[in-house]
Formats: sequence, structure tokens, C-alpha cells
Amino acid sequence: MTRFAIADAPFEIAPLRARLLRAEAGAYASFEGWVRDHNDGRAALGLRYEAYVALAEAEGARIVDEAFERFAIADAACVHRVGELAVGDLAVWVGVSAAHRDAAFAACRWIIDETKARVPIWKHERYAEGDAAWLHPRQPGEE
Amino acid sequence: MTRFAIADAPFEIAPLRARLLRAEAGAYASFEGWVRDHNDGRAALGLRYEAYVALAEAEGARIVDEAFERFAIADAACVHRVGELAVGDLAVWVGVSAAHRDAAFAACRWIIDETKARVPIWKHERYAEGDAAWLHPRQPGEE
Amino acid sequence: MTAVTVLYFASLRDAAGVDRETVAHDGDLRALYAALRERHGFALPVERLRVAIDGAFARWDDVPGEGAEVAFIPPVSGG
Amino acid sequence: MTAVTVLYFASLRDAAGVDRETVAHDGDLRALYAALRERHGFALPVERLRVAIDGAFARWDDVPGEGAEVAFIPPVSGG
Repeated sequence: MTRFAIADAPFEIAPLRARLLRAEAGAYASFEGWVRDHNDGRAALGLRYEAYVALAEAEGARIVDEAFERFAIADAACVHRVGELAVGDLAVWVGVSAAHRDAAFAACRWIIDETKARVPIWKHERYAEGDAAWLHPRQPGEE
Repeated sequence: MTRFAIADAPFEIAPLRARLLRAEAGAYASFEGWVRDHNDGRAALGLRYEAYVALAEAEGARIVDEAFERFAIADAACVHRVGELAVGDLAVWVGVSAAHRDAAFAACRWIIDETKARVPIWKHERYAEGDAAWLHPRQPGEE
Repeated sequence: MTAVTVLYFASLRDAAGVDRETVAHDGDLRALYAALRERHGFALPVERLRVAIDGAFARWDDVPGEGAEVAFIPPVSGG
Repeated sequence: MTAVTVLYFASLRDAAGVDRETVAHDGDLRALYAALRERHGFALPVERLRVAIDGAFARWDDVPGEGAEVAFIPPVSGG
């Protein structure tokens, strides 16, 4: 089982979470990104995610590997959707198990932040006013 | 639906999570506490949680209410088990939805920290060596 | 003398051997705990406890009324 | 001249009108992007992109070999 996957259809969280259970892990932190009905003040109808799948999965796996080096965690995984999504749909899930909650929370936050910053996935938003746009945001620190 | 509950039997997370979904919420953070096979360096077989249920539910509800004042969240909930638990069992769950992940993570962390510090629930651990003990830890800052 | 019901939890219940008892008492909650600590041999000093009357946190200098339900709250360990 | 396959994503694909094309080119990846930007009218300057060869991140002064698969990576917006 790879610890970072791109999913082109809705996926179940429960079996992903179950794989992170460990007898030595007392803490589990998870994050989910859901499609919102607005972004930057504009009403949104839905969106499409597109990925460069081969590189996204390689870069995502690197992020999870780095999380193991940075934090005292037992296990971690991340799945990111691509394709058409409606408001309320699950876009991304991160789960982390650890002996203690400090590491679980910190690693979960770090994995979602790095995923958003580094993994080649792009969001195409459809707005209530009828237009649509690719989001190519500047990263913190980018000129 | 109360936002803080004491459960005397195993409970399902999925319906609790589903109640936190909001069209305006783009972020969901959750925490789970699982029974570990060790604590403070001792091998543990399982444990029993006991609560002063009336006060625990009142104090827990206050904690969630305070989280709404402190963080820009859409919804939040917490459920804590009582009774006999085995290694790997779910002891506590916290879920928080919010427009943005900063608030979701911060509120989730705050709710579990306050729950551990303030809610009248006690843990009785059974150790592999045959003895057992109530845990009455000193809080940070307590003399 | 005022009759109050006292609830015991966790190590206090183990030491008392009961989870509740009705006691006759005059004075505030601090004095009540001192009397019961002597009777049951509770290890925890009052400084490490909180106290509640009728399901709400109370102060140690509160005086419980007739029929009040008093709970001594040992240091908690949920989560 | 070297033949390379170029992959386009997101706004670059919309501007190019195709998701991949094979082009003949000499020189490094920076020069390749400059040529393709002029051809397709890409809005994004090279400073805002990353670049990959054969599924791994590369440097702009790397020179792609015959048959290489080059991807220009616009600023990402997953999560």
C-alpha cells in the first residue's frame, strides 16, 4: 500500500484510517478538505482537480517519508481526489497515528501544508456567475 | 444534539462526522484517542474509564461553547467513552469543521486539551504485571 | 446538622468502599472533606481536588444545603 | 534537433489547446519554455513554474534527451 495516492473517484475513509491503527499508537489526527460553496469571496458551484499523476504520487510519497523523519509518528497516509467535485465533496484526506497527540497533530498539519505547496495538482473552479478559472496561487515567499 | 457526550458503549464516528459537514466549511480536523499497549513505560492490557456523567457532559459542552468563541469554526463535537476498553479501542473523538484549516486544527487541539484537563473522567489502567491503578495526574502548573 | 449525599469517584470510591453515602455535617465543603478524609483515609489532599454541588462546580467555602449532592473531584485523566 | 514530448496541465493546456505535443528543440528547458511560450502565448513567466523530465523534477538548465517527456508545472492548487 502506497502512503500517498491520487484517486479519480470518491473513496472511503474508514479502511484508510483502519490501516493506521497500531497497538502502540494512542493518538490519531486527521484532516479533510471539503469543496466549499465559496472561495475568495466568490460563490462557487464546484470544481475540477487535475494532477500530473506520476509526479504527484512520487512527490506525495516523498512528503510522507519526510514526515516520518520529522515527527515521532507510527503511520501516515494521504489521498487526494482528481476529477469533477461538487460542493461538500471530499477533496483530500490526511491521517496520522502516533504514540502521542503532539506528533499526530503536527505531522497531519505538515503533510497537508506540504501537499498543498508541492504536489502537482491544480484546481479549476466554476463560479455561480458562470465563469471558471484555474487557480495558480503564489506560494508564501514567492515574489 | 448535544455537542459533547459520554458514551458507555462503542460508537460510530461516521454519523458524528456527517453532522459537521457544512457547505461553507472547507476544512475538517479530527482527533481520536486510542487505548495504547503501554503508558509511562509500563505494558498495559486495557483500562476502564469512569465519569461523573452529569458534570462531565456539562463541562464538555462548556468547552465546545468556548471553542466557538475562540476560533472561527463552523461546528464541533466530542464524544468520550466510559467503561471497559481494550488496547486499540477508541477512547475519545473530537471533530471540528471550519472554513479554513488553521481554525479547524487549532480548535480540535484545544478541545482535546481542555477535555483532558477539565472534564471529570478518570482512567483506571490494568498492567501486564497484574496490578492496576487510577491515574490522577498533576495538571501543568499544579504544585 | 445537615444531611448531604456525597458521591465518590475513582480512587476516592475505592478508599471509601462505596460510591455514595449520606452524611450529617455542619460547615463548608472544606470541613466536610477533612472529616471524610479522616474517616476513609483518602490519600489526596484537598488542594488536589475540585468539588461540585448538585452537578455544578462549587467553591470550598460553600456550605451545602439540606439534601445537597456533593461530589469530590479527584485529578482527572480522560482523553 | 532533439524530439521531446511536452505535457501541458491546467492553464497551460487550455492555452496550448492540447495536453501534449512533440516538438523538435535544441538547448535547455528554459529555452524550450521560452519558445513554447512564444508559440502558445502562455501567461505564466518561467519564474512561476517548475519543470520535470520523465516524471521527476528537473532544473531549468537541464537539457532533455531524445524522446524525453518534459512537463511544465504551473503553480499548484491542490488541497
